[in-house]
Amino acid sequence: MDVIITSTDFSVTEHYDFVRAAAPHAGAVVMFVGLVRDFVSAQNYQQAGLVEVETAANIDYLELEHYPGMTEALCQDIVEQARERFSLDAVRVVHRVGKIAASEQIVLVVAASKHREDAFNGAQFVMDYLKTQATFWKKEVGTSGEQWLGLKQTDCDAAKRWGEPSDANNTHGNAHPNSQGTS
Amino acid sequence: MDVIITSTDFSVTEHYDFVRAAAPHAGAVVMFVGLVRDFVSAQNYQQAGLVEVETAANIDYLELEHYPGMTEALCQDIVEQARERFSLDAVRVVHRVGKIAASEQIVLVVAASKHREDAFNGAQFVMDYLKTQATFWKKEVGTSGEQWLGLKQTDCDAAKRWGEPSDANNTHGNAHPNSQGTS
Amino acid sequence: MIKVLFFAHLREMAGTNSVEVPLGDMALASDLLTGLKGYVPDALLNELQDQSAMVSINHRYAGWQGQLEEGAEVGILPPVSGG
Amino acid sequence: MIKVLFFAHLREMAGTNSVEVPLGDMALASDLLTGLKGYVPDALLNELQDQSAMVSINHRYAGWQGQLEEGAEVGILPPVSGG
Repeated sequence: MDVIITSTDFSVTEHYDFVRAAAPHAGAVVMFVGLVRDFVSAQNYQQAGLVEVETAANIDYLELEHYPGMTEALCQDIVEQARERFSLDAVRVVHRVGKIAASEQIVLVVAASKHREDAFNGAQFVMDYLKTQATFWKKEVGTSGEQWLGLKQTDCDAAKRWGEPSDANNTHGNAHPNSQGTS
Repeated sequence: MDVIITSTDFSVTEHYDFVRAAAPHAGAVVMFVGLVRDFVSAQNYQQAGLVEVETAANIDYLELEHYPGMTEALCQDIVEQARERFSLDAVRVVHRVGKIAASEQIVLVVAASKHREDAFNGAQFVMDYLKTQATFWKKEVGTSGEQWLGLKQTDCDAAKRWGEPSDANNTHGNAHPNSQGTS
Repeated sequence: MIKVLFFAHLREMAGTNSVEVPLGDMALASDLLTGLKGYVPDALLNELQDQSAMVSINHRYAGWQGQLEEGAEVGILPPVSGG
Repeated sequence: MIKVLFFAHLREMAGTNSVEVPLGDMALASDLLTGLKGYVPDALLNELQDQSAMVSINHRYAGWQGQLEEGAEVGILPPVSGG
Protein backbone atom coordinates (compact mmCIF):
# COMPACT_ATOMS: atom_id res chain seq x y z
CA MET A 1 0.00 0.00 0.00
CA ASP A 2 1.54 3.28 -1.11
CA VAL A 3 -0.73 5.70 0.80
CA ILE A 4 -1.80 5.61 4.45
CA ILE A 5 -4.11 8.15 6.12
CA THR A 6 -4.01 7.75 9.88
CA SER A 7 -5.37 9.49 12.95
CA THR A 8 -2.43 8.35 15.11
CA ASP A 9 1.25 9.27 15.06
CA PHE A 10 3.52 7.23 12.79
CA SER A 11 6.97 5.68 13.13
CA VAL A 12 9.48 6.85 10.54
CA THR A 13 11.49 3.65 11.07
CA GLU A 14 8.52 1.40 10.38
CA HIS A 15 7.91 2.99 6.98
CA TYR A 16 11.62 3.26 6.16
CA ASP A 17 11.95 -0.48 6.85
CA PHE A 18 8.89 -1.17 4.71
CA VAL A 19 10.32 0.74 1.76
CA ARG A 20 13.74 -0.89 2.10
CA ALA A 21 12.12 -4.31 2.07
CA ALA A 22 10.00 -3.35 -0.95
CA ALA A 23 13.05 -1.98 -2.80
CA PRO A 24 15.86 -4.48 -2.15
CA HIS A 25 18.00 -3.18 -5.03
CA ALA A 26 17.70 0.52 -4.20
CA GLY A 27 20.86 2.56 -3.68
CA ALA A 28 19.11 5.68 -2.34
CA VAL A 29 16.22 6.42 -0.01
CA VAL A 30 14.94 9.96 0.53
CA MET A 31 12.52 10.72 3.35
CA PHE A 32 10.61 13.90 4.00
CA VAL A 33 8.91 14.54 7.33
CA GLY A 34 6.61 17.52 7.82
CA LEU A 35 6.21 18.73 11.41
CA VAL A 36 3.73 21.09 13.04
CA ARG A 37 5.56 24.35 13.51
CA ASP A 38 5.04 25.89 16.91
CA PHE A 39 5.17 29.44 15.61
CA VAL A 40 3.78 31.00 12.46
CA SER A 41 4.72 34.45 11.22
CA ALA A 42 2.22 37.02 10.02
CA GLN A 43 3.87 36.77 6.61
CA ASN A 44 2.77 33.14 6.38
CA TYR A 45 -0.81 34.13 7.01
CA GLN A 46 -0.57 36.81 4.34
CA GLN A 47 0.87 34.32 1.85
CA ALA A 48 -2.12 32.13 2.61
CA GLY A 49 -4.41 34.98 1.69
CA LEU A 50 -5.49 35.34 5.30
CA VAL A 51 -4.64 39.02 5.43
CA GLU A 52 -6.80 39.68 8.45
CA VAL A 53 -4.17 37.99 10.64
CA GLU A 54 -1.40 40.49 10.85
CA THR A 55 0.53 39.35 13.88
CA ALA A 56 2.63 36.26 14.52
CA ALA A 57 1.09 33.52 16.64
CA ASN A 58 2.14 30.57 18.75
CA ILE A 59 0.48 27.35 17.66
CA ASP A 60 -0.81 24.85 20.22
CA TYR A 61 -2.12 22.26 17.80
CA LEU A 62 -3.62 21.63 14.39
CA GLU A 63 -6.94 20.11 13.50
CA LEU A 64 -6.41 18.28 10.24
CA GLU A 65 -9.50 17.40 8.22
CA HIS A 66 -9.68 15.53 4.91
CA TYR A 67 -12.12 14.15 2.36
CA PRO A 68 -12.10 10.37 2.96
CA GLY A 69 -12.03 8.43 -0.28
CA MET A 70 -11.07 11.35 -2.45
CA THR A 71 -7.84 12.02 -0.51
CA GLU A 72 -6.59 8.46 -0.87
CA ALA A 73 -7.37 8.46 -4.59
CA LEU A 74 -5.60 11.80 -5.13
CA CYS A 75 -2.52 10.73 -3.16
CA GLN A 76 -2.32 7.45 -5.05
CA ASP A 77 -2.59 9.38 -8.32
CA ILE A 78 0.25 11.67 -7.23
CA VAL A 79 2.42 8.63 -6.39
CA GLU A 80 1.67 7.16 -9.81
CA GLN A 81 2.61 10.40 -11.54
CA ALA A 82 5.89 10.39 -9.59
CA ARG A 83 6.56 6.82 -10.73
CA GLU A 84 5.97 7.87 -14.36
CA ARG A 85 8.36 10.80 -14.14
CA PHE A 86 11.16 9.27 -12.07
CA SER A 87 12.75 5.87 -11.70
CA LEU A 88 11.37 4.82 -8.31
CA ASP A 89 11.61 1.37 -6.75
CA ALA A 90 9.15 2.06 -3.93
CA VAL A 91 7.16 4.96 -2.50
CA ARG A 92 5.21 5.40 0.70
CA VAL A 93 3.09 8.36 1.79
CA VAL A 94 1.71 8.65 5.33
CA HIS A 95 -0.50 11.59 6.33
CA ARG A 96 -2.03 12.20 9.74
CA VAL A 97 -5.47 13.65 10.30
CA GLY A 98 -7.24 14.80 13.47
CA LYS A 99 -5.66 16.73 16.31
CA ILE A 100 -1.87 17.12 16.00
CA ALA A 101 0.13 18.97 18.67
CA ALA A 102 2.89 21.49 17.97
CA SER A 103 6.18 19.80 16.95
CA GLU A 104 4.47 16.51 16.11
CA GLN A 105 4.75 14.75 12.76
CA ILE A 106 2.13 15.48 10.08
CA VAL A 107 3.32 13.83 6.91
CA LEU A 108 5.97 11.36 5.72
CA VAL A 109 7.09 10.67 2.17
CA VAL A 110 9.63 7.92 1.50
CA ALA A 111 11.03 7.35 -2.00
CA ALA A 112 13.57 4.68 -2.95
CA SER A 113 15.50 4.50 -6.19
CA LYS A 114 18.66 3.12 -7.71
CA HIS A 115 19.91 6.73 -8.02
CA ARG A 116 19.76 9.54 -5.50
CA GLU A 117 18.60 12.14 -8.04
CA ASP A 118 15.39 10.19 -8.70
CA ALA A 119 14.82 9.58 -5.00
CA PHE A 120 15.17 13.30 -4.20
CA ASN A 121 12.99 14.36 -7.13
CA GLY A 122 10.38 11.72 -6.37
CA ALA A 123 9.97 12.78 -2.75
CA GLN A 124 9.94 16.49 -3.60
CA PHE A 125 7.44 16.02 -6.44
CA VAL A 126 5.07 14.07 -4.18
CA MET A 127 5.26 16.75 -1.49
CA ASP A 128 4.72 19.64 -3.93
CA TYR A 129 1.66 17.99 -5.47
CA LEU A 130 0.31 16.78 -2.14
CA LYS A 131 0.46 20.35 -0.81
CA THR A 132 -1.45 21.80 -3.76
CA GLN A 133 -3.84 18.98 -4.74
CA ALA A 134 -4.65 16.61 -1.90
CA THR A 135 -7.89 17.30 -0.03
CA PHE A 136 -6.52 18.12 3.41
CA TRP A 137 -7.38 21.20 5.47
CA LYS A 138 -5.56 22.55 8.50
CA LYS A 139 -6.99 24.60 11.31
CA GLU A 140 -4.35 26.17 13.52
CA VAL A 141 -5.33 26.63 17.15
CA GLY A 142 -3.12 28.88 19.25
CA THR A 143 -2.65 32.26 20.84
CA SER A 144 -4.47 34.07 18.04
CA GLY A 145 -7.48 31.77 18.27
CA GLU A 146 -8.55 29.41 15.51
CA GLN A 147 -7.56 29.87 11.92
CA TRP A 148 -8.25 27.73 8.82
CA LEU A 149 -5.25 27.89 6.54
CA GLY A 150 -5.43 28.35 2.80
CA LEU A 151 -3.19 27.26 -0.03
CA LYS A 152 0.10 29.13 0.09
CA GLN A 153 1.46 30.93 -2.95
CA THR A 154 4.90 29.43 -2.24
CA ASP A 155 3.41 25.96 -2.55
CA CYS A 156 1.70 26.83 -5.85
CA ASP A 157 5.02 28.12 -7.17
CA ALA A 158 6.82 24.98 -5.97
CA ALA A 159 4.38 22.71 -7.80
CA LYS A 160 4.81 24.67 -11.02
CA ARG A 161 8.48 23.70 -11.28
CA TRP A 162 7.43 20.27 -12.53
CA GLY A 163 5.82 21.73 -15.64
CA GLU A 164 2.66 20.43 -17.25
CA PRO A 165 0.82 17.45 -15.80
CA SER A 166 2.11 14.25 -17.36
CA ASP A 167 -1.26 12.83 -18.39
CA ALA A 168 -4.72 13.96 -19.35
CA ASN A 169 -6.31 12.42 -16.27
CA ASN A 170 -4.25 14.65 -14.08
CA THR A 171 -6.24 16.90 -11.84
CA HIS A 172 -3.79 19.70 -11.40
CA GLY A 173 -5.33 22.00 -13.96
CA ASN A 174 -8.68 21.85 -12.25
CA ALA A 175 -7.23 22.15 -8.77
CA HIS A 176 -6.55 25.81 -9.16
CA PRO A 177 -9.55 28.07 -8.73
CA ASN A 178 -8.52 30.29 -11.63
CA SER A 179 -8.97 27.50 -14.13
CA GLN A 180 -12.61 27.02 -13.23
CA GLY A 181 -15.54 28.47 -15.11
CA THR A 182 -17.08 31.73 -13.96
CA SER A 183 -20.65 31.30 -15.10
CA MET B 1 28.40 17.19 16.47
CA ASP B 2 27.43 17.51 12.84
CA VAL B 3 29.63 14.79 11.33
CA ILE B 4 30.14 11.19 12.46
CA ILE B 5 32.45 8.66 10.79
CA THR B 6 31.75 5.17 12.11
CA SER B 7 32.84 1.62 11.42
CA THR B 8 29.52 0.17 12.60
CA ASP B 9 26.01 0.40 11.18
CA PHE B 10 23.88 3.36 12.22
CA SER B 11 20.28 3.84 13.29
CA VAL B 12 18.30 6.29 11.15
CA THR B 13 15.91 6.87 14.06
CA GLU B 14 18.67 7.77 16.48
CA HIS B 15 19.95 10.55 14.21
CA TYR B 16 16.45 11.68 13.20
CA ASP B 17 15.61 12.05 16.90
CA PHE B 18 18.86 13.95 17.49
CA VAL B 19 18.10 16.42 14.70
CA ARG B 20 14.50 16.91 15.85
CA ALA B 21 15.72 17.68 19.36
CA ALA B 22 18.34 20.08 17.98
CA ALA B 23 15.77 21.82 15.76
CA PRO B 24 12.63 22.20 17.89
CA HIS B 25 11.12 24.87 15.61
CA ALA B 26 11.68 23.03 12.33
CA GLY B 27 8.76 22.33 10.02
CA ALA B 28 10.60 20.03 7.63
CA VAL B 29 13.18 17.26 7.94
CA VAL B 30 14.75 15.66 4.87
CA MET B 31 16.81 12.49 5.20
CA PHE B 32 18.95 10.80 2.62
CA VAL B 33 20.21 7.25 3.08
CA GLY B 34 22.74 5.72 0.69
CA LEU B 35 22.73 1.93 0.49
CA VAL B 36 25.20 -0.55 -0.99
CA ARG B 37 23.71 -1.67 -4.26
CA ASP B 38 23.92 -5.39 -4.81
CA PHE B 39 24.38 -5.09 -8.54
CA VAL B 40 26.35 -2.64 -10.63
CA SER B 41 25.99 -2.29 -14.37
CA ALA B 42 28.89 -2.10 -16.79
CA GLN B 43 27.75 1.41 -17.63
CA ASN B 44 28.43 2.49 -14.06
CA TYR B 45 31.98 1.22 -14.30
CA GLN B 46 32.44 3.08 -17.58
CA GLN B 47 31.10 6.30 -16.05
CA ALA B 48 33.69 5.83 -13.31
CA GLY B 49 36.41 5.68 -15.95
CA LEU B 50 36.95 2.00 -15.23
CA VAL B 51 36.50 0.97 -18.83
CA GLU B 52 38.27 -2.35 -18.39
CA VAL B 53 35.19 -3.67 -16.57
CA GLU B 54 32.73 -4.25 -19.34
CA THR B 55 30.24 -6.61 -17.74
CA ALA B 56 27.76 -6.16 -14.96
CA ALA B 57 28.68 -7.62 -11.57
CA ASN B 58 27.02 -8.74 -8.38
CA ILE B 59 28.45 -7.01 -5.34
CA ASP B 60 29.05 -8.95 -2.12
CA TYR B 61 30.40 -6.09 -0.04
CA LEU B 62 32.30 -2.81 -0.08
CA GLU B 63 35.53 -1.93 1.64
CA LEU B 64 35.29 1.73 2.51
CA GLU B 65 38.50 3.57 3.31
CA HIS B 66 38.97 7.20 4.30
CA TYR B 67 41.58 9.75 5.37
CA PRO B 68 41.01 10.19 9.11
CA GLY B 69 41.19 13.82 10.17
CA MET B 70 40.91 15.23 6.67
CA THR B 71 37.55 13.55 6.03
CA GLU B 72 35.94 14.98 9.15
CA ALA B 73 37.26 18.48 8.33
CA LEU B 74 35.98 18.28 4.74
CA CYS B 75 32.55 17.03 5.79
CA GLN B 76 32.25 19.73 8.44
CA ASP B 77 33.23 22.31 5.81
CA ILE B 78 30.53 20.98 3.47
CA VAL B 79 27.94 21.24 6.26
CA GLU B 80 29.00 24.84 6.92
CA GLN B 81 28.71 25.72 3.25
CA ALA B 82 25.20 24.23 3.26
CA ARG B 83 24.30 26.35 6.30
CA GLU B 84 25.53 29.48 4.47
CA ARG B 85 23.47 28.74 1.37
CA PHE B 86 20.26 27.50 2.94
CA SER B 87 18.25 28.22 6.05
CA LEU B 88 18.99 25.10 8.10
CA ASP B 89 18.14 24.55 11.77
CA ALA B 90 20.23 21.38 12.17
CA VAL B 91 22.29 19.01 10.03
CA ARG B 92 23.78 15.61 10.71
CA VAL B 93 26.03 13.54 8.45
CA VAL B 94 26.91 9.94 9.27
CA HIS B 95 29.26 7.94 7.03
CA ARG B 96 30.33 4.34 7.52
CA VAL B 97 33.80 3.03 6.80
CA GLY B 98 35.20 -0.50 6.76
CA LYS B 99 33.47 -3.57 5.37
CA ILE B 100 29.83 -2.96 4.38
CA ALA B 101 27.69 -5.76 2.97
CA ALA B 102 25.37 -5.47 -0.01
CA SER B 103 22.09 -3.68 0.86
CA GLU B 104 23.51 -2.18 4.05
CA GLN B 105 23.53 1.53 4.85
CA ILE B 106 26.59 3.60 3.86
CA VAL B 107 25.68 7.22 4.47
CA LEU B 108 22.97 9.30 6.15
CA VAL B 109 22.32 13.02 5.76
CA VAL B 110 19.61 14.67 7.85
CA ALA B 111 18.68 18.34 7.31
CA ALA B 112 16.03 20.25 9.26
CA SER B 113 14.59 23.62 8.33
CA LYS B 114 11.56 25.81 8.80
CA HIS B 115 10.77 25.28 5.10
CA ARG B 116 10.88 22.11 3.05
CA GLU B 117 12.69 23.71 0.10
CA ASP B 118 15.71 24.49 2.28
CA ALA B 119 15.66 21.05 3.89
CA PHE B 120 15.60 19.33 0.46
CA ASN B 121 18.30 21.61 -0.97
CA GLY B 122 20.47 21.30 2.13
CA ALA B 123 20.44 17.50 2.09
CA GLN B 124 21.02 17.33 -1.67
CA PHE B 125 23.85 19.88 -1.57
CA VAL B 126 25.62 17.98 1.21
CA MET B 127 25.33 14.71 -0.71
CA ASP B 128 26.57 16.22 -4.00
CA TYR B 129 29.61 17.79 -2.35
CA LEU B 130 30.31 14.77 -0.16
CA LYS B 131 30.38 12.56 -3.27
CA THR B 132 32.85 14.78 -5.11
CA GLN B 133 35.02 16.20 -2.30
CA ALA B 134 35.13 14.02 0.80
CA THR B 135 38.12 11.67 1.09
CA PHE B 136 36.37 8.31 0.97
CA TRP B 137 37.26 5.44 -1.34
CA LYS B 138 35.18 2.38 -2.15
CA LYS B 139 36.41 -1.02 -3.19
CA GLU B 140 33.67 -3.26 -4.52
CA VAL B 141 34.14 -6.97 -3.93
CA GLY B 142 31.92 -9.34 -5.87
CA THR B 143 31.59 -11.70 -8.78
CA SER B 144 34.01 -9.72 -10.94
CA GLY B 145 36.67 -9.66 -8.22
CA GLU B 146 37.86 -6.52 -6.49
CA GLN B 147 37.49 -3.08 -7.98
CA TRP B 148 38.37 0.36 -6.59
CA LEU B 149 35.78 2.85 -7.77
CA GLY B 150 36.56 6.29 -9.13
CA LEU B 151 34.65 9.53 -9.13
CA LYS B 152 31.59 9.30 -11.38
CA GLN B 153 30.91 11.86 -14.07
CA THR B 154 27.25 11.97 -12.98
CA ASP B 155 28.38 13.04 -9.50
CA CYS B 156 30.63 15.79 -10.91
CA ASP B 157 27.71 17.05 -12.96
CA ALA B 158 25.40 16.96 -9.94
CA ALA B 159 27.82 19.04 -7.85
CA LYS B 160 28.08 21.65 -10.60
CA ARG B 161 24.40 22.55 -10.27
CA TRP B 162 25.23 24.56 -7.15
CA GLY B 163 27.44 26.95 -9.11
CA GLU B 164 30.66 28.43 -7.80
CA PRO B 165 31.91 27.63 -4.31
CA SER B 166 30.53 30.13 -1.86
CA ASP B 167 33.85 31.13 -0.26
CA ALA B 168 37.52 31.38 -1.13
CA ASN B 169 38.52 28.70 1.36
CA ASN B 170 36.40 26.22 -0.48
CA THR B 171 38.24 23.21 -1.76
CA HIS B 172 36.08 22.35 -4.70
CA GLY B 173 38.26 24.01 -7.32
CA ASN B 174 41.25 22.00 -6.23
CA ALA B 175 39.31 18.82 -5.88
CA HIS B 176 39.14 18.34 -9.60
CA PRO B 177 42.30 16.94 -11.18
CA ASN B 178 42.09 19.30 -14.16
CA SER B 179 42.59 22.34 -11.97
CA GLN B 180 45.96 21.12 -10.79
CA GLY B 181 49.32 22.15 -12.20
CA THR B 182 51.12 19.96 -14.68
CA SER B 183 54.75 20.78 -13.97
CA MET C 1 -30.75 13.32 -5.01
CA ILE C 2 -27.35 14.99 -4.87
CA LYS C 3 -25.19 14.58 -1.78
CA VAL C 4 -23.20 17.74 -1.09
CA LEU C 5 -20.22 17.64 1.31
CA PHE C 6 -18.62 20.68 2.93
CA PHE C 7 -15.15 20.95 4.39
CA ALA C 8 -13.10 23.14 6.70
CA HIS C 9 -14.57 26.63 7.26
CA LEU C 10 -17.36 25.93 4.76
CA ARG C 11 -18.39 22.91 6.85
CA GLU C 12 -18.43 25.10 9.93
CA MET C 13 -20.59 27.66 8.11
CA ALA C 14 -22.93 24.92 6.87
CA GLY C 15 -23.30 23.60 10.42
CA THR C 16 -23.19 20.07 8.98
CA ASN C 17 -20.87 17.76 7.06
CA SER C 18 -23.31 17.20 4.24
CA VAL C 19 -26.81 17.76 2.91
CA GLU C 20 -28.93 15.92 0.33
CA VAL C 21 -30.81 17.98 -2.22
CA PRO C 22 -33.03 16.82 -5.10
CA LEU C 23 -31.40 17.02 -8.54
CA GLY C 24 -34.48 18.78 -9.94
CA ASP C 25 -33.50 20.65 -13.08
CA MET C 26 -29.94 21.32 -11.93
CA ALA C 27 -27.43 20.58 -14.70
CA LEU C 28 -24.11 22.04 -13.55
CA ALA C 29 -22.39 22.25 -10.18
CA SER C 30 -22.88 26.02 -10.31
CA ASP C 31 -26.66 25.42 -10.19
CA LEU C 32 -26.11 24.34 -6.57
CA LEU C 33 -25.66 28.01 -5.68
CA THR C 34 -29.42 28.31 -6.00
CA GLY C 35 -30.31 24.63 -5.46
CA LEU C 36 -28.85 24.68 -1.96
CA LYS C 37 -31.03 27.60 -0.91
CA GLY C 38 -32.92 26.66 2.24
CA TYR C 39 -30.69 23.68 2.96
CA VAL C 40 -27.72 25.67 4.24
CA PRO C 41 -27.40 29.17 5.72
CA ASP C 42 -27.53 32.02 3.20
CA ALA C 43 -24.16 33.23 4.55
CA LEU C 44 -22.57 30.05 3.14
CA LEU C 45 -24.22 30.58 -0.27
CA ASN C 46 -22.95 34.15 -0.31
CA GLU C 47 -19.47 32.84 0.55
CA LEU C 48 -19.67 30.49 -2.45
CA GLN C 49 -20.75 33.21 -4.91
CA ASP C 50 -17.22 34.07 -6.03
CA GLN C 51 -16.61 30.38 -6.79
CA SER C 52 -13.18 30.48 -5.19
CA ALA C 53 -14.02 27.13 -3.61
CA MET C 54 -13.26 24.07 -5.73
CA VAL C 55 -15.78 21.43 -6.67
CA SER C 56 -15.41 17.67 -6.92
CA ILE C 57 -17.94 15.29 -8.41
CA ASN C 58 -17.69 11.65 -7.33
CA HIS C 59 -14.20 12.17 -5.84
CA ARG C 60 -12.71 13.91 -8.88
CA TYR C 61 -11.96 17.60 -9.31
CA ALA C 62 -14.65 18.87 -11.68
CA GLY C 63 -15.05 22.63 -11.35
CA TRP C 64 -18.28 24.62 -11.18
CA GLN C 65 -18.98 23.69 -14.82
CA GLY C 66 -19.02 19.99 -13.94
CA GLN C 67 -22.14 18.04 -14.92
CA LEU C 68 -24.43 16.90 -12.13
CA GLU C 69 -26.15 13.52 -12.34
CA GLU C 70 -28.66 11.79 -10.10
CA GLY C 71 -26.88 10.20 -7.14
CA ALA C 72 -23.71 12.27 -7.54
CA GLU C 73 -21.55 13.13 -4.53
CA VAL C 74 -20.37 16.74 -4.76
CA GLY C 75 -17.57 18.13 -2.60
CA ILE C 76 -17.35 21.87 -1.94
CA LEU C 77 -13.65 22.29 -1.26
CA PRO C 78 -11.86 25.34 0.13
CA PRO C 79 -8.25 25.79 -1.04
CA VAL C 80 -6.33 22.84 0.39
CA SER C 81 -3.66 23.09 3.09
CA GLY C 82 -2.26 19.62 3.75
CA GLY C 83 1.27 18.38 4.20
CA MET D 1 60.78 14.95 7.16
CA ILE D 2 57.65 14.75 5.07
CA LYS D 3 55.01 12.15 5.90
CA VAL D 4 53.34 10.87 2.75
CA LEU D 5 50.08 8.91 3.00
CA PHE D 6 48.62 6.73 0.26
CA PHE D 7 45.01 5.65 -0.17
CA ALA D 8 42.93 3.08 -2.01
CA HIS D 9 44.68 1.45 -4.97
CA LEU D 10 47.71 3.70 -4.50
CA ARG D 11 48.07 2.41 -0.93
CA GLU D 12 47.90 -1.14 -2.26
CA MET D 13 50.61 -0.32 -4.83
CA ALA D 14 52.74 1.34 -2.15
CA GLY D 15 52.44 -1.75 0.05
CA THR D 16 52.14 0.59 3.05
CA ASN D 17 49.86 3.32 4.41
CA SER D 18 52.60 5.92 4.62
CA VAL D 19 56.30 6.64 4.29
CA GLU D 20 58.52 9.37 5.70
CA VAL D 21 61.01 11.03 3.40
CA PRO D 22 63.47 13.86 4.12
CA LEU D 23 62.40 17.28 2.83
CA GLY D 24 65.87 17.80 1.27
CA ASP D 25 65.55 20.39 -1.46
CA MET D 26 61.96 19.51 -2.36
CA ALA D 27 59.82 22.62 -2.71
CA LEU D 28 56.57 21.51 -4.33
CA ALA D 29 54.41 18.43 -3.96
CA SER D 30 55.36 17.51 -7.51
CA ASP D 31 58.96 17.12 -6.34
CA LEU D 32 57.76 14.01 -4.48
CA LEU D 33 57.64 12.23 -7.83
CA THR D 34 61.42 12.04 -7.64
CA GLY D 35 61.78 12.43 -3.86
CA LEU D 36 59.82 9.22 -3.22
CA LYS D 37 62.15 7.17 -5.43
CA GLY D 38 63.47 4.21 -3.46
CA TYR D 39 60.78 4.57 -0.76
CA VAL D 40 57.91 3.14 -2.80
CA PRO D 41 57.79 0.81 -5.81
CA ASP D 42 58.65 2.42 -9.15
CA ALA D 43 55.30 1.20 -10.48
CA LEU D 44 53.55 3.56 -8.05
CA LEU D 45 55.71 6.51 -9.14
CA ASN D 46 54.90 5.73 -12.78
CA GLU D 47 51.21 5.63 -11.84
CA LEU D 48 51.55 9.12 -10.31
CA GLN D 49 53.32 10.64 -13.36
CA ASP D 50 50.12 11.86 -14.99
CA GLN D 51 49.20 13.65 -11.74
CA SER D 52 45.60 12.48 -11.98
CA ALA D 53 45.81 11.77 -8.24
CA MET D 54 45.02 14.71 -5.98
CA VAL D 55 47.31 16.03 -3.31
CA SER D 56 46.55 17.32 0.17
CA ILE D 57 48.98 19.09 2.46
CA ASN D 58 48.13 19.07 6.17
CA HIS D 59 44.58 17.89 5.51
CA ARG D 60 43.73 20.51 2.86
CA TYR D 61 43.52 20.02 -0.89
CA ALA D 62 46.64 21.65 -2.28
CA GLY D 63 47.43 20.26 -5.75
CA TRP D 64 50.81 19.20 -7.10
CA GLN D 65 51.93 22.85 -7.03
CA GLY D 66 51.40 22.99 -3.26
CA GLN D 67 54.38 24.13 -1.16
CA LEU D 68 56.08 21.48 0.99
CA GLU D 69 57.38 22.41 4.42
CA GLU D 70 59.33 20.46 7.03
CA GLY D 71 56.95 18.26 9.01
CA ALA D 72 54.15 18.43 6.45
CA GLU D 73 51.68 15.56 6.04
CA VAL D 74 50.98 14.95 2.36
CA GLY D 75 48.08 12.83 1.15
CA ILE D 76 48.23 11.22 -2.28
CA LEU D 77 44.55 10.85 -3.08
CA PRO D 78 42.93 8.92 -5.94
CA PRO D 79 39.61 10.34 -7.21
CA VAL D 80 37.16 9.97 -4.32
CA SER D 81 34.18 7.62 -4.28
CA GLY D 82 32.29 8.06 -1.03
CA GLY D 83 28.61 8.36 -0.29
